[in-house]
Amino acid sequence: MLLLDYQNVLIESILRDRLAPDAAPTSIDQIASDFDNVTFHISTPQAKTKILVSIAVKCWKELVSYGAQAVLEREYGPYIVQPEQGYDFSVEVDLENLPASPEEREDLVRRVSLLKRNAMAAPFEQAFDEFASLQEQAAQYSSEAAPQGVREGGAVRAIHYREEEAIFIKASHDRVTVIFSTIFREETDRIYGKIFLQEFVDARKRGVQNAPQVLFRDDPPLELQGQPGLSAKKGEVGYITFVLFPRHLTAQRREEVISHIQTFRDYFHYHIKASKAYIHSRMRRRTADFLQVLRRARPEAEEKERKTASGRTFRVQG
Amino acid sequence: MATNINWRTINIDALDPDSSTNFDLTTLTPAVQPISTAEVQTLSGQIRTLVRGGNAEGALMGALENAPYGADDQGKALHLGVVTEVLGQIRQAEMTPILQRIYQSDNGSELCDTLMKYLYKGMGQGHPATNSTSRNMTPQSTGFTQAGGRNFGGGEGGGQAMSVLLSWHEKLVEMVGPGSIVRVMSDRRTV
Amino acid sequence: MAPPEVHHLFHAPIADHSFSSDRETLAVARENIVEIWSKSNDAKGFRHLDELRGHDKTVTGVDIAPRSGRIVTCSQDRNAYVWEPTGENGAWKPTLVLLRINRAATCVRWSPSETKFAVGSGARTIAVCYFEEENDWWVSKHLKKPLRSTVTSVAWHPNGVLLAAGSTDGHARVFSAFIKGSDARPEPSAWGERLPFNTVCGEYLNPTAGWVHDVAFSPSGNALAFCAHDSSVTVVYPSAPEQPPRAVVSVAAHLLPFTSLLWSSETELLAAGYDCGVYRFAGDESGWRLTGGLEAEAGRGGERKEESALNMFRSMDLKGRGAGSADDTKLSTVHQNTINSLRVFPSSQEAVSQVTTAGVDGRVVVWTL
Amino acid sequence: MSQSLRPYLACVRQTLTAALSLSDFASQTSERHNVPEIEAASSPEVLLNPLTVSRNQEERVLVEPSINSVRVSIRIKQADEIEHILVHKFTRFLTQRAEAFFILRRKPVPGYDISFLITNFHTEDMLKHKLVDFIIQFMEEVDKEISEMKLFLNARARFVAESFLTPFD
Repeated sequence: MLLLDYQNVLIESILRDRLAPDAAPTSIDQIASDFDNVTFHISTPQAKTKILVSIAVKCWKELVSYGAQAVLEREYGPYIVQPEQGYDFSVEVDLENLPASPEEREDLVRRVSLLKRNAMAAPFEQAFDEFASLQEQAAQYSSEAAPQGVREGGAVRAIHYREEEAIFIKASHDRVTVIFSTIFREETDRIYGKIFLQEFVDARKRGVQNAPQVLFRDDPPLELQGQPGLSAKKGEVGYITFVLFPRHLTAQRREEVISHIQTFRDYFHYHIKASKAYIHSRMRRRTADFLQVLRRARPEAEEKERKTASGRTFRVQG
Repeated sequence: MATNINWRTINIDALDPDSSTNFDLTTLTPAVQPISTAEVQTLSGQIRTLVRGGNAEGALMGALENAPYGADDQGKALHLGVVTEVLGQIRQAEMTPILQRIYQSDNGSELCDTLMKYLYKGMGQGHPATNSTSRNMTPQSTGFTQAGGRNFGGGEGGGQAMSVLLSWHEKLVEMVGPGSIVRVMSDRRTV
Repeated sequence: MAPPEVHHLFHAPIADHSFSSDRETLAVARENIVEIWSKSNDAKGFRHLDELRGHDKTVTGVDIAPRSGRIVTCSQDRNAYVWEPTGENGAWKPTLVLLRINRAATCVRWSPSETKFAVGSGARTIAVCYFEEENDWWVSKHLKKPLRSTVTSVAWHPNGVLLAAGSTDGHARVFSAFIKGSDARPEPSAWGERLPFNTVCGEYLNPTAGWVHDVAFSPSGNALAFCAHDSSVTVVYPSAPEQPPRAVVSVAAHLLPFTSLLWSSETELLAAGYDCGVYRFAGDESGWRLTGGLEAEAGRGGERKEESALNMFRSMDLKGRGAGSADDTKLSTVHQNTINSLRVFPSSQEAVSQVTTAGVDGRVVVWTL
Repeated sequence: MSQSLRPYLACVRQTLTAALSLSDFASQTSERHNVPEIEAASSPEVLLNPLTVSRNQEERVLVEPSINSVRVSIRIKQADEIEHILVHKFTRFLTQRAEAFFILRRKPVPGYDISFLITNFHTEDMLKHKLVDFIIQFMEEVDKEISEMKLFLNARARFVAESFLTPFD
């Protein structure tokens, strides 16, 4: 359970139940939350056999501008329906009209449960494509002679997926840079975060040589110059940069890399929280130990003197 | 102006010359004579000469016998500097024999008490953080780069000097017991 | 030497203790009350007999007058009471003393004549109290100057006129507490010739100015000893009235401070305090030194109790020590905490052969010298 | 135990033992009150000279004795920002439970991480030498605990980082 799942487990389990060969259709009306303020609505508004899955994403408009519609159409084609009121995108699974083979059914379940991942994948896919084209162009020039557009790479794609946090993606001819801006609400989070990030940075030196390069700083990196809405509050915000190299950007690895890097922010904060909880419980235990030691300083008064139920003291006469 | 005075918060004890809060501690040290910093300086010179001449024990004796109780802070600090210098010159193995000779000399018990005062005074030195705000952790501008604000790297600073004083302390207590520590606390003649 | 006789009365500090002259009755100050214990018939130990209730704050001093059997007590509630045995089923009749002090009373002692007593206080005052027949009450006269801080202890000269007092201002002082009409004019001594009330016959600053815990006149009255919070014991030998003393001898001990001291003879002092033991000092005008402790002389007779398995496991949990390891909770001394008072065990003989101590650990111990 | 820790703790032990010679002392300034003089500070002559025991610049103990109470303040070793935050959290955790610890002062003396206030009532109620044991053991354990927590954090951080980055490899 160290790594986070890419799919929404609740959707996955509901669909899997419903799609099981001998499952009797029931009506469903469930709202499920996912990371990053994403909300799902799984319901059967028309018939028990027609399961509608809708998603609301804070940064939907941005995602659309980065080609989300196309990506989702590719993934969900025939299942797409009019978006449900209050949601950004909906798919409908008709239990009476399912693919024939169990493999295909399982694939459908998987696809639908990856709704959030796929919606968020669009800017990554665009950037990866852009990288491929820039790489091709750059191959025609020596590094000095390359036109500015090729040398500097494409525009920064910003996804403001949380209240004050965003992902920025920028393609160059030799890399794709993914920058997470994240908030540390407390001093403790910041310091714990720093410990974790230091290990991300060092991991490449120690065995995970082919991992993306990781950098962190608390002011916006150069790539983000001119981006609107960057918080000026120093100390609270951190910028974590992943540099994806061509080997991460191949067609075969693309899907896995996009899924995985999306989970970074939540993975990172989850482990900060978990560490805090562990440290807290450790302190609690240690405090109990200290109290025990202090208790030893008391002479054994209770042996010689006993209190009756009414609180009166009596002594062994002698 | 008078209307701004909050009468309830005035410490009236402080205004009553007869109140116990106004006990004049200087009356408890009638025998202490004022000593000028220049005199302490002269004394330091003589002690340093003894040290340079290889007579660290004599220097220590001299420094303890002439502890300038009547000096001001500057003079006292000066003398403390000399004492710690002398203490640092003496090898670990020499400490106990020297202490024994001092203890057995005339007035030895008092000289040991004086030494004890200097050991504590020495350990109380050089803690700027006690009266400044350097300990306050403000969110650091450097953030992720490296720790700032508090001088972490220098944490072990002064460790060497303190370990000399702690060694002396250990050997001195073996000889003069906790009584000497009690006297450092209670003696109004401070170094 | 006989081992010390230990009576563990309770788990509470004993601020002060006093034995009756027949050794049958023991009065101890325990929190707000004074408990009266009497020797049990089987000769071993004391049993709780009675309680003197009346003070509403910590009782700080208790003293039984040897001849009359009257008990005087004082407390942080600013009051003192004289308790008289009524003879009827052992009841006690208290009389409030008009101390006229506005801070805690800290210590009390009967004068040798038993017609008056002195109460030290935090009001920088000593109330010398005597009985006024015509009004049928205890009144007091105040010794004030030059006291500058709380009086910690008072001790009477054998002549019943001179009073020594220790104070947190670092001084031990000798006053005249002469009460006209009640006291006979004392013989002139090195302390003074004419002694009207509040004559200051001596004022001695402890070398480090640490507060004075206890004072005591030597049996002859010709020397004064005091112990202070710098672990020192100082003995003063006066020369003549208004003259500097012949000798002032101070011993700085390696131990923790002494809270209480007494003279066992003209050349020997006993002192006890924070080190939880009783120590001997010997000397004269030419010098004093610490000669040893009663504890060591008595040779601690250690009886090791068989430990039940239950106790063993309990102590492993509670005290974190494994089976078989030495009990580090217990100090090697008889008293397990500070000794608050050290007094002569009353006897018909002139020489002091036994002393008693009481401490914070609720123990009263009889030591044979 | 490290070479420099032993004499440091020994010195603290001796100093505390000397300082814990307390008496029951009623206030001279307030009628019918009995308060810790080291906190009230209303009678200069019953306050003793404060003593400092130092191991180095960053580790030291301040002992402030008086006639009926002693304030003991500890500055705990903090080699870096992580240790600082751990010490801060731990001492705050303890102080929030000051009620149960009864000798713990709710607020540390400026310049120190944690303060204890021991009065004559504590030394009467508990064995004096065991109170000293407690402070010493506390000092030992706190250092150990802080470094163990730091080690844990680093180990976890490394594991977390490597687990995340390995799928890219």
